[in-house]
Amino acid sequence: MHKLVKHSLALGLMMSLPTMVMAQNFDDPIEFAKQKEQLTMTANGPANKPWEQYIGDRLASTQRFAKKGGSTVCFSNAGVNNPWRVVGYTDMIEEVALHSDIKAFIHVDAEGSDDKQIADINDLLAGGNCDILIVSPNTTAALTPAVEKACQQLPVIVFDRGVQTNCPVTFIHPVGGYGFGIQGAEFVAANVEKGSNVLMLRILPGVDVLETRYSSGLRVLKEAGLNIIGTEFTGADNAKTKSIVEDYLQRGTIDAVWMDAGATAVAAIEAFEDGGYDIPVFVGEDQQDFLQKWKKMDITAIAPTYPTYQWRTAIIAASRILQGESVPGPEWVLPQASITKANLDEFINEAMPPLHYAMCGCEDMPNYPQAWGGK
Amino acid sequence: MKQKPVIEMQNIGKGFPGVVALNAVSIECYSGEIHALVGENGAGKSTLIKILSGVIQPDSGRITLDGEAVSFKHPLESLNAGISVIYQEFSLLPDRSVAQNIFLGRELTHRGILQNAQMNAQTRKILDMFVGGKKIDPETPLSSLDVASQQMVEIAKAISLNSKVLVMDEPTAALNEAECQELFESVEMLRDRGTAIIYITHRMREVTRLADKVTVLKDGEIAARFNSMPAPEDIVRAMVGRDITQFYAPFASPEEISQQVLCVKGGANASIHNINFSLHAGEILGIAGIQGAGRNALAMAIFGHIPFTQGEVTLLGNKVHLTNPRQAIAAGIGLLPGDRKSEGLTLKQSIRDNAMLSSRALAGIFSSHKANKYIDLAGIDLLLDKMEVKAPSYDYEIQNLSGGNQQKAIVARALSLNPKVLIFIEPTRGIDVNTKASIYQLMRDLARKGTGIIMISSDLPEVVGVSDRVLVMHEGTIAAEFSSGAQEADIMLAATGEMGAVA
Amino acid sequence: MNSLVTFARRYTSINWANINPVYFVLAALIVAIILNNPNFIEPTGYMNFLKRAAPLAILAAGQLYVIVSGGFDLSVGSMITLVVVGSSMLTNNDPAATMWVIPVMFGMGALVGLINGMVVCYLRVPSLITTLGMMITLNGFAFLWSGGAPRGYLPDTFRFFGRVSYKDIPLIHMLPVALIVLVVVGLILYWLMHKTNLGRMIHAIGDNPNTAKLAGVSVNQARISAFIVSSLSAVVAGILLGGFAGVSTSVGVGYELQAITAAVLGGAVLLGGRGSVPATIAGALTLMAIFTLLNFLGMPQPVRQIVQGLILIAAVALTMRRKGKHANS
Amino acid sequence: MNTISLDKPLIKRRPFSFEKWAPALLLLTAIILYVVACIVTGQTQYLTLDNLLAVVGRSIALGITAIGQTFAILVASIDLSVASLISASAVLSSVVMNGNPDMVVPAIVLALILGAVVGLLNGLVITQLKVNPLIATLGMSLIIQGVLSAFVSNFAGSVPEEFQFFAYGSVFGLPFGTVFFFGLAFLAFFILRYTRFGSQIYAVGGNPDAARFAGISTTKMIVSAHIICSICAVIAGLYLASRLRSGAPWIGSDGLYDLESIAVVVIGGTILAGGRGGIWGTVAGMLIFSLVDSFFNIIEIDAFVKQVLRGVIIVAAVAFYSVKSRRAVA
Repeated sequence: MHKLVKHSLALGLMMSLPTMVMAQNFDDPIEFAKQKEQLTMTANGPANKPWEQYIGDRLASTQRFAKKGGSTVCFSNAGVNNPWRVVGYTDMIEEVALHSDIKAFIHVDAEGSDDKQIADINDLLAGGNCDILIVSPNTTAALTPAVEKACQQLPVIVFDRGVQTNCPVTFIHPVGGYGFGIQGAEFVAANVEKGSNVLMLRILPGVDVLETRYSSGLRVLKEAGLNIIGTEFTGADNAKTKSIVEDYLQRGTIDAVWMDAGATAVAAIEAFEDGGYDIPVFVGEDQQDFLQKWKKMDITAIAPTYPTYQWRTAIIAASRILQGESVPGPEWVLPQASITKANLDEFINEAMPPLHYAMCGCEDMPNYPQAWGGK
Repeated sequence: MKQKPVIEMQNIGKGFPGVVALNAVSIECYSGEIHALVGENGAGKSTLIKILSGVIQPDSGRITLDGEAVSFKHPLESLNAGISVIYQEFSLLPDRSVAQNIFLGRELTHRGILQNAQMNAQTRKILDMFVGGKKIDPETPLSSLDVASQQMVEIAKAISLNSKVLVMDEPTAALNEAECQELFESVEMLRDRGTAIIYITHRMREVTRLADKVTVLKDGEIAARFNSMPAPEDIVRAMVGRDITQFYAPFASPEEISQQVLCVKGGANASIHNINFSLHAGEILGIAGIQGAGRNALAMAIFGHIPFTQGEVTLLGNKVHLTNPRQAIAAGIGLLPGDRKSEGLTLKQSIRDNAMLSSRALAGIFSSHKANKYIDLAGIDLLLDKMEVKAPSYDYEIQNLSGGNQQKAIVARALSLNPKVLIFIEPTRGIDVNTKASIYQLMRDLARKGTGIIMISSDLPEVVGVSDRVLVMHEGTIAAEFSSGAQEADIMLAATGEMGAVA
Repeated sequence: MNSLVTFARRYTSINWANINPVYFVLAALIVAIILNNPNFIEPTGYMNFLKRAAPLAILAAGQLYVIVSGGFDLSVGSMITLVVVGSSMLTNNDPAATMWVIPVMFGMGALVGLINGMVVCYLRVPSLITTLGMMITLNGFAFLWSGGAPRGYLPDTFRFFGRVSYKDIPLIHMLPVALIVLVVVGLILYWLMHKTNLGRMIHAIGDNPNTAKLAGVSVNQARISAFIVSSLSAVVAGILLGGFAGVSTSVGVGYELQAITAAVLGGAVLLGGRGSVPATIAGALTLMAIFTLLNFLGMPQPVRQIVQGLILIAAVALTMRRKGKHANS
Repeated sequence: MNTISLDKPLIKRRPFSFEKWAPALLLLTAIILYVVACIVTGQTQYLTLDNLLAVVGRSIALGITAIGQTFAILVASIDLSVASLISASAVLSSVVMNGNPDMVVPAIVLALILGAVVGLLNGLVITQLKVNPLIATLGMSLIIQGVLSAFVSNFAGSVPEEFQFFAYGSVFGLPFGTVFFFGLAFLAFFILRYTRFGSQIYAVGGNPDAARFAGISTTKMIVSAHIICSICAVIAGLYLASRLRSGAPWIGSDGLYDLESIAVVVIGGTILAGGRGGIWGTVAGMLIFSLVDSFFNIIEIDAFVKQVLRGVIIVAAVAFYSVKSRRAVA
């Protein structure tokens, strides 16, 4: 029951009234420009290990957190309620196994509820076992007080979504949503003629990392003089995605499909396939099913990524901090590469599950591919 | 001392579609007086009381309370005017305490806060007025009390309301002897406090014990008025006097009664004990008794709904142990429940669906609803035709039918399985006179064809008029047996436990 | 349709007031859709509509069994998720596996329905709570089984039912397999509900369980059967939805309430005793038609939600009014 | 004239009322489970007072909602609109406050008015249009959620520091939220136990006909119960706005407050048919939920297993009462 409400809610159009003050601005030209630049910057660190790389050169000193002997790393997780988080969490578990200095890893799962995550963090602090706390916040604003409270007791690492405080030792994230939006939209603009019809498919409104993808994507597409025939929310629902595309096909032609996330990309492609249409230019993501479909049908496509390897980085940072080594901070910006026709084959692995995120940086890990559900 | 009656109903008339329920009925009651209202089922007692309490409105006539004309549109208005009615189905809340029930809707408060202590104390005081009230704790939930105590709570409620008029509808129906005595004392106590009491009962003994005046209702009219206590026989004659011969079918001749179809030996469960009787093909066996005597429990035990826990049952020569109605039906027993609405009908379904319910239930679940090994749609239509069920179509929802036609559909349901034993519980309750006669005829016809019939009825004339043999139950067991032609008065005496078993 | 036939038999002339209003509403909506989007008249238009509505229509027809028996089944949405995720785990993209995976799914559905029914009948837990618990449990189980993300693909043999349309058919041009499934399952559910004893027993226990028991109906058997039918219909809906759009862990969410809404639109009486399979299917089509129309009108999602809320209340309020009139006449 | 309803055997209740003590027994089981888990895993630090308070504090919003839901269920109704209303209340208050301490009171007043209106509408649709409460409140939920998402799609507005006292402040060394919750529970208990209004709530749920005969307006009571239920949901929304510093349109539905509040009430021994139950059972139900959650965290159970178990626990807890009852179920 909650899901109906949640998902229909998720699909609700954003019609923020001018009088209403949004907690965050999702169309920030400064941030847009910054991320656009970061996409082209060369990252520091080992090139074959992007999860250890960082853009920029600010480091945070961590000597005061140095600890002798085995440590206990605690992790408050917003949830493992989507495939991206499942792959990331697996990355994390496997990374923990590589660190002999981490003697215990305590994981609490908030199942997608802010309220619960606040309680979870309180529980972890009260338990007193943690040497360091990793937080992957469910939402930015809501978790800020809890993170602030935690900062007073122990070193904190935040990754994926941020918080509105600078107290964590570092905030790990890839370039970001603007970058993601730019990568896809620029590809579309380069591959269709001016005035072509573009359908924009979004998962749901309100999530910051998705809102920024959309705002930057829209900006780039409009600047390229393309015709946006519609923007629809799919709720990450395959059936709904396919229906939406079928409806648009009934009414006119589609020259390109831009998506803010690729989980339902294959369903969108199938709408063209089943209706007997040519597959247009596609922006997907690094899910295996999309990559394989792309190759099989030889689509003109690109897969921007929001790399799951950042989950590894969080553990690496925790380990370094507890050993007193400095880490990039207060922000650790990871590189965010796209998958293109040129490097597509490197990422395809048919042994992996459909919604495995190819940019997992996990291929060299000991339990690959079984731990990720591969064969 | 008694110049004006507290309550006076004059020339009350009330008709329902096709029936005159009340015709120019007058009754009055003075302060400090118990006025007994007696009559058979369907005589119009309950209609009269419903009019008095404002549940329904009369077509004609007037009601005066303390000399002023009143007209109640809602039970609440009569309650506020000082008239309390204690119905057989209590209007109490099982999960609330005694005190909470007594003060329901007019709780004592002080600055908005419930005065629980005060209410409990007042309840205590009221309950202490009765011999039987002393053992009741005002704070216990009602559901933990026995029926007699619940009855007491109803009376206490009336007292706490300071009602000028109290109407009691067969208050002893579910009480045992000792409890009855306590109740009588309570009622007398109330009378002595100046309450005008209208007391409805079947039982002559209660009338003679309590009443100052007696009104006998019959077929919606006053059959007799006694301003002083008459001989019980006079009351009974006024109640019963009617031409019975045309109404009931003739009894079975000895040849028509053949082999035994059902025999219960030493049957018992939580509500009944020491049940021994047999039923023969071709006979109608009436079971009489007052409420709570175990008649219904006996029917439900035979039918397997609340099974016997002891004793043995022989059906058609075979020992059986029936633990649910389904088995009983399959074994050849049919039942007409006493409460049509809550036990007999599926109101939103069609007449056919209701009539075919049992035959379908016993047939395979995937087989067609149109026909099964017992009967098919044509067959059920024929059966319904034969019983003269009046409806625009048998696809009609049964809730739109009259009680008599509904009852016929339920009879058809039982008959469709050709039962060897048929149990009728209150077969004519709430049914008009003409339909009654046809149901009696139907029962006799069935018996002639070799069915053994048990009829449980609270309607004594019916028991006497229909049964070839009468068993009388009292306090959970069979107290007496009569052959056809028994006197109602004798049966009544046996039912109230005032007569030893008579062969 | 059934009511039409019976009424025709009952009265020589059709009594318009007695035809379930859902059919008029559906017809009006379809006219409105066509006016807004003439393409709808093309086979691809209405056939795609029917293809998409098929899972909900089947699910609602199954849900109707539980509603008529006097309960609710909130677990069907999670059941769909479990079927899709479970099938992808078991088939693992092996086309031959479909042959045995589908029966396994039906077995699982029957088991879930059996458990729902037995908990309600024997532990006497209200169906609302029982199926709520089952909804949470099945959802957890689907995630547990897959580890949170789909682990395999559904082979084309499995997806055949929900995805494929037969093309180049005279007159109608195309015929989705899902529509064939809808017709077949719809007929089976119609037959079972309106032409067999089981259907009558389910009506009887929803109408008055006391009467039913005293009339010899095995109440528990009928009630458990209703839950099993509902779960099995969820399996069919799951197969169609998985076939239509492929694996995901969010497939099926919210379907339980849409199914109940569809049944209510079709005039089913909550808490039991009355309901029609054809009218429920019409109710499901009506719900989908409303969504489609709002889409064509460019109404944003919030409006859709508000409209859904309003029609839900209005449908029940109208049913109550009609019932009230009946009782008075 | 006669009825056979009294002819059935009477089940006399024992002095020890199982149903009365069942919530306490369930709570005790949950406590034992929690304590044993702490001891077995050697994490006895979870048994300190602070920690136990934290356990209680886990589900304050759920508890507040459930208190309101108790009123709705006691009158034999139910309210599925609480989750959307929680979101609406959180968003409304946070937007109105918008970080300005002067707007705290107007925001609270506005939110409470919203609650009263929603409750009134729910009650009127149920009593006047005779719509099944489940459908009426589900429809209302969709409408609220639709209106809400027409205006906002993310966290909107913010609450000032002062208002965060609700969730983060403390009085007498105890968290204010917890104190407030028990205060509210006590108030609700008081209303149900010691006022005429409370008495009549039970009467309407237990036997509407008897209530009507006693001159109680069932319409008024059902509407009132729904207003109380909605106002509690609004308070829960205010609490969440305070705790999350802002309101978002998904916090109510994400927190599953509609179905979980019903589950809490039912586990607390209030029966869905109405007329029986009480607030302390609901408080016990809420504590059971908190303890089970904490228990899962302590034994570090997998999130998906947790979900499976939660479903089973809800059904098992309700079965604990219902298996003995002879009431008809469906």
